[in-house]
Amino acid sequence: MENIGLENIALFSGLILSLVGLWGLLTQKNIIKMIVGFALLDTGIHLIMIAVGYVKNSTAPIIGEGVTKANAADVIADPIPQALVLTAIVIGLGITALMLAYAVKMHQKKKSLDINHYKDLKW
Amino acid sequence: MIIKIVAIIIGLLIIGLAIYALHAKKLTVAILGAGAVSLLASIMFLLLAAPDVAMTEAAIGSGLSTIIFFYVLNKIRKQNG
Amino acid sequence: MVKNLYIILVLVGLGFMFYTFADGFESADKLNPVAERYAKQGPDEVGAANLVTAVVVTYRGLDTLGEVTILFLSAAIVAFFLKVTYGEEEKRQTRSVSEIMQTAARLLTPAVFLLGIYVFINGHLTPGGGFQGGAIIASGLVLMLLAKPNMKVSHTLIHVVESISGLAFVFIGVLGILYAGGFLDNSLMGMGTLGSLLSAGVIPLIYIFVGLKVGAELSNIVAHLQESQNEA
Amino acid sequence: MVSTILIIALGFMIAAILTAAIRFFIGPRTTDRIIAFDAMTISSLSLIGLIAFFAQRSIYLDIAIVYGLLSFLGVIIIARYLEKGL
Repeated sequence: MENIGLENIALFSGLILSLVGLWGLLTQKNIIKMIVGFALLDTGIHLIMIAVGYVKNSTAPIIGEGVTKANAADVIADPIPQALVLTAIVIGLGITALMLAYAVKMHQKKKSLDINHYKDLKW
Repeated sequence: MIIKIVAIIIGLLIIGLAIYALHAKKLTVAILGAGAVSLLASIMFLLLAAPDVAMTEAAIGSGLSTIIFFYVLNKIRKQNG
Repeated sequence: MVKNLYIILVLVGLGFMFYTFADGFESADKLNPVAERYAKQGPDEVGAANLVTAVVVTYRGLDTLGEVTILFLSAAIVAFFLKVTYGEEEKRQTRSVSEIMQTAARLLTPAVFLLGIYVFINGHLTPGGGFQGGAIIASGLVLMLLAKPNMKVSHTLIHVVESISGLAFVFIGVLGILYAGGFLDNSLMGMGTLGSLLSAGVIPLIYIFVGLKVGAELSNIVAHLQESQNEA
Repeated sequence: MVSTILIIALGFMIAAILTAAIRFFIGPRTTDRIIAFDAMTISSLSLIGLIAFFAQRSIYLDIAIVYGLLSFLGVIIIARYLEKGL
């Protein structure tokens, strides 16, 4: 219990979550289920990035109670991975909306959500 | 110490909900499971001292993307007649 | 059968790579040099109490510009796919909205919009910022559309807000080249005192425009999804 | 004293989330799972408040405000979807 840190717990759950998401993306037959798998993979990768940027016993990188200009470098967590993940979450929503719009269009053509019915580009 | 136990429980719940979401037969349950994973991940971000990311995940991952999924599901149901 | 074997191979290989990465991983005791520089110089150089905001808007402002462009592109493609032909659409026949829902939506919609504006104006002091505020504004639009399913969303207004805020974002960046240190430099205006609302130079202004732009883009996606519901 | 009481409250909130998750897993109908999701959201709101106390940062409460104002939207939209009114 002593040598397991908070970051190890978050790292392992993020890694297993992204493996589960990739498994869903590869094995599911339903298009909507595949998109759900992609969303899970996205969340797992965000968890990994935040866990790597964590510093032991640190607090949020916002100057306020307990964090002053003088001791900021000693008590805060790394702000750069947080800024990158902030960007990644918003882009993830854009990609999910785009994939769902494709799914609607595909369903309009063939009235089916099964990926095995779409063989137009398979040779 | 207490925070670590909370984090372990939340991590196990995240993995369980993710597997359940992909295993479920109904699409509604799958989307709800993905929303619940986002919700618990946002608490995990808060424990890892990232409140900005937690707020983004709460507003976008658990809020807007669930809404967009259900609009699309409704449109597909209407196309089926 | 071969396909299943490939999937198992990919998952096991990736799992092994992940395991070697995570095994014995220990987070650092102190910040790396770049983050230390941001933490030490950031409050004086940028003047924002929230250091994540300082990184997002000033130190890596160009990334934010690219991100807003990607979001604009995906919103435009969604609108292209779900376009409805105007003129011949009939009134939607849906189950009527209950009285409780209508009253609660009338009460709560201004509060949700106000919270969104609060979140992006205070982006440099508290957690939050343009992206979160924009998402909250789009959620407010969802609440309005749930209460009145036949409401017409003004696409002209959305396009005008989006174009003006995007242009203003780039214009402030170019002004930084002319009158300050470089593109999107925030020392265009006075720094103010750390922790007050009017501080951090031009960051609150940029975050207002980012919030309006992201809110308009996400509202565009939601409005197109709602309007496309009536054609089969 | 206050800290002891809040640790007990933290235990209760984790127990609430766990019971809601059990209902989510075994719930035979979709409506059961929706109610479980809503209960999980509300218990995690108070969990966020307790984490803000244990980390000694009051700015964490902003996340609870955003969550509280937005969490009901998901449940409403699922309800409208199930009664074919979206």
